[in-house]
Amino acid sequence: MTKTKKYWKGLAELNNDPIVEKLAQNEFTEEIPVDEFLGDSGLANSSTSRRDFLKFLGFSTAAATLAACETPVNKVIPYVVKPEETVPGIANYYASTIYDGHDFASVLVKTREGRPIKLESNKTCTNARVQASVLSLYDSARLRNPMKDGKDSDWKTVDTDITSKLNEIKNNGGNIALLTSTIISPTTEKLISDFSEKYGNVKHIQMDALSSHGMLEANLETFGVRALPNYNFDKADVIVSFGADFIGNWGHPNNESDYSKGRNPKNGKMSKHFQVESTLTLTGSNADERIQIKPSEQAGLLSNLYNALNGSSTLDKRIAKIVDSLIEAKTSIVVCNSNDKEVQLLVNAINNKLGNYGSTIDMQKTSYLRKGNDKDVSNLVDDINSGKIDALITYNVNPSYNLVNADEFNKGLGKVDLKISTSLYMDETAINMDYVCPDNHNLESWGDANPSNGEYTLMQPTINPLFNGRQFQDSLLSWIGSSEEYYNLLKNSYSSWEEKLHDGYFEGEQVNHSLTSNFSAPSFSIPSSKGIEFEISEKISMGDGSNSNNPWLQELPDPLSRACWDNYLTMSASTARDLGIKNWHVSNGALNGSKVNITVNSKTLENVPVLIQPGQAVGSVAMAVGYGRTNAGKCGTGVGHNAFTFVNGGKADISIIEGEHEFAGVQLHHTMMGRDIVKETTLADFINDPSSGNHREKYYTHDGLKTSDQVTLWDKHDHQTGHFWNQSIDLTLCTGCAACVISCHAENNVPVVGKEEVRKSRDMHWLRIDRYFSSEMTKERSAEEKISAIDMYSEMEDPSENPEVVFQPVMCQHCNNAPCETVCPVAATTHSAEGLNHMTYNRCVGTRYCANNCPYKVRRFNWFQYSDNDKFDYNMNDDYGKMVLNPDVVVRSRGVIEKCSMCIQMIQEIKLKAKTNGVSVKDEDVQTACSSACSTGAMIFGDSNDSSHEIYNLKNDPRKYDLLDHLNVAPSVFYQTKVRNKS
Amino acid sequence: MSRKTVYGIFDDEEVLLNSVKEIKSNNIDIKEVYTPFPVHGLDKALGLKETRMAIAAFVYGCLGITFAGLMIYNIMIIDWPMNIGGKPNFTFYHNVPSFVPVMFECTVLFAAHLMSITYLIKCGLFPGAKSENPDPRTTDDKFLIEFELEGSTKKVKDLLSKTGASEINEK
Amino acid sequence: MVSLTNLKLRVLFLSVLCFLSFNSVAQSEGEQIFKSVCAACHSIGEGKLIGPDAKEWMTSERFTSTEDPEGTLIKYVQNPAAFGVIEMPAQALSADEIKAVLNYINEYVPEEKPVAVSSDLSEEEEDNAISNIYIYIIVLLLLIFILTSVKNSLKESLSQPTETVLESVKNYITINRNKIIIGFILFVSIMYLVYNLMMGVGVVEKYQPDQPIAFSHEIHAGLNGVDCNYCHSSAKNSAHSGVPSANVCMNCHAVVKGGDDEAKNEIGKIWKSFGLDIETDDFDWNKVDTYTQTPIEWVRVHNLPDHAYFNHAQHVTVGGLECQQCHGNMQEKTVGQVATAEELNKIDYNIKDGIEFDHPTLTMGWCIDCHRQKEVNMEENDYYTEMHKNLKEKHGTEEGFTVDMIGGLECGKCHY
Amino acid sequence: MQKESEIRDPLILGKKSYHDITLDVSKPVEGKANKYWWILFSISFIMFIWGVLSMAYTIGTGIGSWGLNKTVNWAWDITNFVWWIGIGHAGTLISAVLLLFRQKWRMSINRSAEAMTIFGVAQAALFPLIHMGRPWLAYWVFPIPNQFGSLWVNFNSPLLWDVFAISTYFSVSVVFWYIGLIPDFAMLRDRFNEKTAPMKKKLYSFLSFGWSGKAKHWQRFEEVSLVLAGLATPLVFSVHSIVSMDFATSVIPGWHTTIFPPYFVLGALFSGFAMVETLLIIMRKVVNMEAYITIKHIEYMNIIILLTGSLVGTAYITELFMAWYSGVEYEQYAFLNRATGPYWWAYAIMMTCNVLTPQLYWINSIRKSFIATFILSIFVNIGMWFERFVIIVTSLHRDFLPSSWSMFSPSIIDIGIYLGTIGFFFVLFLLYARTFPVIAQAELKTIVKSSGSEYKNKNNE
Repeated sequence: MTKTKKYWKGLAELNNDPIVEKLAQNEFTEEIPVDEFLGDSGLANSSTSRRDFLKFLGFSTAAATLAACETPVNKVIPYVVKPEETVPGIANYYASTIYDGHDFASVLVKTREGRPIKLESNKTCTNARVQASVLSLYDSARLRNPMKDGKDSDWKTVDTDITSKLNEIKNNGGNIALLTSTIISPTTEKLISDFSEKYGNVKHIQMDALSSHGMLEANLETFGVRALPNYNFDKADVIVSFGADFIGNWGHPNNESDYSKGRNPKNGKMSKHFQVESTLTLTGSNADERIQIKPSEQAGLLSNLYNALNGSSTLDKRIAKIVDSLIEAKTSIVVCNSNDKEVQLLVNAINNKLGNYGSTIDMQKTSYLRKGNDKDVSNLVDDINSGKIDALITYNVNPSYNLVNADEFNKGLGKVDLKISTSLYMDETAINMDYVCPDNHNLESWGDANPSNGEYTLMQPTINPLFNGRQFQDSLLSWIGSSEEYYNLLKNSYSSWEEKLHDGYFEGEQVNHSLTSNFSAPSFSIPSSKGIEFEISEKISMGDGSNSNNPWLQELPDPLSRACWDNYLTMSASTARDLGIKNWHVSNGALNGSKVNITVNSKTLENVPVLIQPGQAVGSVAMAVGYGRTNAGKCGTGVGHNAFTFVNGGKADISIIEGEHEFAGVQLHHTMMGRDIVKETTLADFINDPSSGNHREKYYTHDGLKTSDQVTLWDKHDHQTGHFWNQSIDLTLCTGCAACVISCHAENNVPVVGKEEVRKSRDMHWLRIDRYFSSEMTKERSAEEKISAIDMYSEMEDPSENPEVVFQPVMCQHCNNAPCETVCPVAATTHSAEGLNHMTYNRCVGTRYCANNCPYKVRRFNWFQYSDNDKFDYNMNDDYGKMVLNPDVVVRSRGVIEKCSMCIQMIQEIKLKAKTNGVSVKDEDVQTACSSACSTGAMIFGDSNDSSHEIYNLKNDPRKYDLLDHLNVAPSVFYQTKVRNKS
Repeated sequence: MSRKTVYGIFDDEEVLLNSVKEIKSNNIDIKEVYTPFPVHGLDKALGLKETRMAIAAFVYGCLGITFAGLMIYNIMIIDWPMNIGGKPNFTFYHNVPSFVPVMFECTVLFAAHLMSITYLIKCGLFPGAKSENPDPRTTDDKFLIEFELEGSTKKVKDLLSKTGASEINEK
Repeated sequence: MVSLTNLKLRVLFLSVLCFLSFNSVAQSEGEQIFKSVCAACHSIGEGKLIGPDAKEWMTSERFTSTEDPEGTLIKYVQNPAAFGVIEMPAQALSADEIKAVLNYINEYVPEEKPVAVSSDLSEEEEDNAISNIYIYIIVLLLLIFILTSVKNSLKESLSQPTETVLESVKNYITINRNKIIIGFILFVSIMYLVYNLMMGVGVVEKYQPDQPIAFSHEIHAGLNGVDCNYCHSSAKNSAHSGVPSANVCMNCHAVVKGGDDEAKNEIGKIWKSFGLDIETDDFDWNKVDTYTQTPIEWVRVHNLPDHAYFNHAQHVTVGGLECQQCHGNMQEKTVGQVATAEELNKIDYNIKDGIEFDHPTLTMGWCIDCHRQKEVNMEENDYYTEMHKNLKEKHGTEEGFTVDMIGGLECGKCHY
Repeated sequence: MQKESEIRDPLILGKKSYHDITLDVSKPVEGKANKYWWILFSISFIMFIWGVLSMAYTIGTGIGSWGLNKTVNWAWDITNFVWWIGIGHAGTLISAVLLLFRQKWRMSINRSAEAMTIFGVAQAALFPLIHMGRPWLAYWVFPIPNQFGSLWVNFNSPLLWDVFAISTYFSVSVVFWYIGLIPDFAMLRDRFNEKTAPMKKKLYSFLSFGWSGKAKHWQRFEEVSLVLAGLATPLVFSVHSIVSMDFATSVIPGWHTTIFPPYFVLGALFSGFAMVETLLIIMRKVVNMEAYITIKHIEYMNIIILLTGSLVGTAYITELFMAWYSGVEYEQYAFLNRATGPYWWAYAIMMTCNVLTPQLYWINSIRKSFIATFILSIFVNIGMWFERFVIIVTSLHRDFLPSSWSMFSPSIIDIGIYLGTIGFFFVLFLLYARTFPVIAQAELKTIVKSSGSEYKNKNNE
């Protein structure tokens, strides 16, 4: 986040009037007249399009189709009493918090006409799942009413029943269990203790779908604090991660931006990052050196490392470099993803040995994002089965799906008298419950959060509840018998409430932990095991599976395998060869693969597809959790297999079976084929020569050697007058986290097309993140070994088994000599003086010539009508899902080409704002959807005609290069070479 | 005063040609000759002027290229200049290579169509027009000379039979 | 009576104030307030509108009879209910603000009104149509003449008898009388249909649908001089001009209930949207939240297609256009109507800006007409400083930079 | 009277008087169709209907019903388009270029070859239309004044050049064809009796425009034919050059090639002549034209096929050489991929059918055999279809960024549309064969004396 974020953009900022501020408190006492249209009889039964819905609210644009000949009679329906803060056509921003038990983010919510349509980062990074959670708000699979025994009921009945039963249990001295996700809300914690007080024997158990129990316990033993430390990856010179995917899914969301702060070669210094892992993770793919091990070797290697640091000479060769670097480095961090307390104790000892506590690892500003206790959970399952639990209330968890012993849990549920779920969905757990008291979505709820010691964020509703749900906290209050509203409770807990609510984030009191330092270093040896070992992995898109019904996430390709709508067993090529497992392409290029039955710890999953994944350690396999939901909704149900069954890993027994699986991959070739696409250099070379690795081919001309841009027959167009919008993408800083992809989806109404269409290579992503693996075959090697060109190229297609990975976000490059523009017969795509390639959808007749002639292949064709089409039953075809559409961007009809517009609607908006205020456009104001979602600062957008913009310098940076520069298409998007910190 | 029409019908184009030459040398006006196919030398024998169709086509072609040039100039340079692919579209001169194909096609289009239309008009050919050949066999295998005479027809008839007409009719 | 709703009212008025302050910098505070708040019901020196003439306020017996007439007036304005009369709604204005208004009224000098341009379109249109027909007839006669001579010369070349125009026409008509009549009627009707069909595509000029309420812009904006932005309040700062929500109407119509039955009937529809009956119920701002609200379903008049992005703020606030330049003299019409291009060409502002429309209103050509002709005022806006400098260098002139020169013809400016 | 060298083989067999020619040409129109005709027509008509349904489905649901994807945005559609356009070229070449060169053997085949041109170009013109995402807006490609202020077309786009080239080519071909047809229609008109066949009489009277065969008209007719031929000749070369520029002016490796214009024109002639042979060998049987379409005609065409086939082969080799010699890795890979990549089989078919099999025409007996010619002409048609497929699909499927590489496989709709156009083409051609004078009899009558076998024999005696 290189640009200063500002809170509360929009109207309130415009008129900094005290009255407006005062009014803000009351903003939700107004009924926004969405009920008119959202009642069950309203939208659910009508077939209104997005635009019709907007017309209900008045003021927005007209007909649903791109080219309507006749003039239909359109209605405008204004509010009866217009809420002051809502000005039709102007977005409001509210600071809030997203926390679903797995992901946490402090966000700004952009609303239009009272509908949240986009989330932006406020104080923490927003990952792809957080970005996408705005769509989950409008999920039509959400429960409409409280349920009793699987049937619609009403709150009064449900509350009466529950309260009387709870009282009965209390009077009988029964046990009540409250199974929740990690609770980071102090007010909720207080409420839960009130509840316990009221009903006596209440056990509050916190569980995490992917738990950090081992680490928490280890810290408890070492430091006396059961919390996760705060890592300062920006301060570490050497980072060693044993399997911990801290960029993607492990730990605090800000790890990613911290990490990239320490990796900016501009400072002449980069941290050195080693990753020791068996499954290729996002973090591993960004590492300078990646060492592949089997899962069972992790503990032994750590032990070996510890001993080496203490002077032992029996050093495992694989980690020799790590030891050298660690000893040399002033500061370092060693992290490990193990959920074994003993292993984590060892990690603590290593960090202590390296003197990292206090310098790079902060045990005071501890993180509270994971508090789950595996022992409590397994005790609970035992208790349930032995009939000791009389009432079970679940909140924010789905144990019937993601417990390792979900079967046992489900079996025991019959013995519980009162079972209540507060899930938003009729999910795997809720379906087993007597009562479902649907919670509200984060964006409809009040709340607070204490993600780490001293840090607080607030959550505020940005829309009236869409359905007849109720916040969990209000449910608790009503079961306690209190007449208080949670909102008041919350408001009274904080002083200067409005200001804090406005900012959404504040630093509060920091508890001073009194730390012990009880280090111990258990010793492990490296087992000499044969056979295949299993471990679970987590996808950046699906996480723990709670957002499984979100079509944006389902279609978000995994950054590493580039497959979507699926999970699968990942396996290295040589292991697959040994087992006779194959992946192959069918005639339209789509990937098919063998299927296997896999047994781990005597549990079996059948019909599991296998995807050959470079970077997966030989002799190991992995599978992502979050799939195989049976009650997720129309998008998530039945996609993939549930890997939570195998969450503890172990020896895997794999038998290949008949049949083939159809994958949906968006990238079918995985290597750069020796081409100069991602330009790379090493840190040492970069320090010597900042332009190293950035070679630009020169061509013979009548007056000497010249680069392609100097050889032109044409006079240049004037791009000096006015703005010239450029975007720089720093390949060193880009981690491939894909938050930008979802942000682009949300901002630009990009359609979701489904697995079948993705298989046909018809994904609609405007922004894609190309991922290339290195290959064993290089041009140099073929020259040396005299390998023929045919053989060389065919071998180049195969990635290495332990490849170097590069990520390259590619969107429309907005070429100033655009090949696509020239060839359009109807001039539907033209160039602006501001350096943008305009795509005029309504002029397009759909010859697709531009898409053919695009060297970057970023143009997307609407093969079908994706909105209002039953065949594509995703958000654009759902009356609720349509509410997330951005009214400033047209929904493309079938038969036209669409592509990245560099978020021209945002540019125009910011220009208008500047013109209204009579000032020039400020650097910090201009953003595209992707650059605003980028937490590492890899994407920088701005006006390169204005020297006060950062992009001005980046354009003249020696690392800057144009993709495919030999074509001289003069893109407005350019890249900065990737610098690796390796020798 | 009575006008008489005399038809001389021939079986062979060479005979016809000789006959026409003979008649012409006798200074008798031939009204028209109908043949099933173009007979080479007949136009010269009849003393017809050379047709100016080719010149017309040339003029039309010039018209076409001018039209296309002006149209493109107006559209691309004057009316709504746009930056298309960074091409030098602000002067006609710089961008003219892109315009050559269309200008060429328009030249051919105009020349071919307008010439054909001129031909049809000049020959009085249009859908629904009545045919004027006096004998339907003239489109098959007969060659016919038509005379319109005042007074005696004998001289002509004699000449015809002498030069090999297979049939001589008078109306 | 400092209630929530009142507070909202206040904000609303203040925001209107804000919008107006964009409008003209020179306006005094009193003038702004008067125009935005009072002008709906009161004129200055032009007699009674809905309420009494402002010049007569201070002479009213209600105030002159008290010790401090001005103070009483201020109290009255702030809360008329306290005086036991509900002649006007309470106005959320401070004492200072009201004083400013009174000052303004005292110093008010009537402006000279511009002479109204004749808006009698029909006569001129007819003239045009007739002269057009003459031209067509002459052309047709010429054609007949030429064609006949062509035909005659052709016939001559075939040595057939020639005939004059009249002869041939006569002959032809006598032979084919019935065919000609039927054919002519058919031809004309088909051509007429086709022509109408073709020219009607996408053209919405004069579109004036019936509205649920027989609202008259003439009465509101014309006679009573209510500022356009009072009701269409978001035009200054949003893409949409906005249709006023019913509470805006009630600012006046809570009190103004209409003189005759017809008016009362129409105003009653606003009341109905609050679930109230104008005859029997009272309107209380404090109870608004308790009313059963049903929105009024207006019919959209200006329908731009989905793919065309138009922003009012850009044109009104930045471009400095007057509403009439695109919407015509709405203050002379009843319910909303799409103005014709001819009408717009007669608007003074357009004449002054040198804008002449060649294309029907709301077609793309119409937008482009203006973009090609309207000059951008770059002097007073710092946003344009750098651009202006470059443009002067590039074109070698000091002024005359029209919208198209700064990218106003680029597709992506309106289509995305 | 013209005389012809005696060593030349006769072009009209048997003892044919002028009247015999009239009878032979009008026989298909006057008589009833034979069973071959009905069989062929039924098959074609079924294919045509299938094609119509496939097109309707495409327009109804979207281009997604084809096998295209984000990387390969053109495949069978444009392949078929170029193929049909190419087929059209032979007709114009026979009627125009050979007219300019005074090749008499063209006279008995030019009418049908031109009909083939027109029907072929009509098929071709379908594809740019239906391949559009929104074909109902196809009129936007014409520079029509409009209410948009005014919004025009882009004269830089090769596709727009195509629009002009194809519409000019199509309309000029139709005019050229029709001008030649007028005297022949007049002949048919005069053969029908007002009493016995009033409808046909009326029809052909209408079509013949009142032609009477006057000397002046014949004079103009000849000049117009000659000038039209002169215009059509550069036109035919320009059309396929412009079609090739769709590819040549792009940036895609494998497309961006300066050799394309001549290479495409040659390929077009090559495939066109093959199609003429295919059609004529069928037609001479179906409508009994054995006397006029002789082995001599076929042999002449075979020689042209041999020549153009070898030239096309040279172009293929040149392309490979240029790719290697350019030193551009993208270009090199594109051609390596053509020959050895996933679509190697298409490349192999192309090479075999276009370069290797035509070499068989060096053998005298094959060159002079109807059956061998028929088979080989089908081979060439297939080969030339694959040439376009190779150029379009294999260039697109692996271009610059490997991340976007993809494959193409046709859907049932793709296949339906292609076969549909073949059906449509044959429906038109078979209808033509039954209603039109299939041989330019007026012209043919001018050479009876010089090239008819009867007269030749007489002269030899």
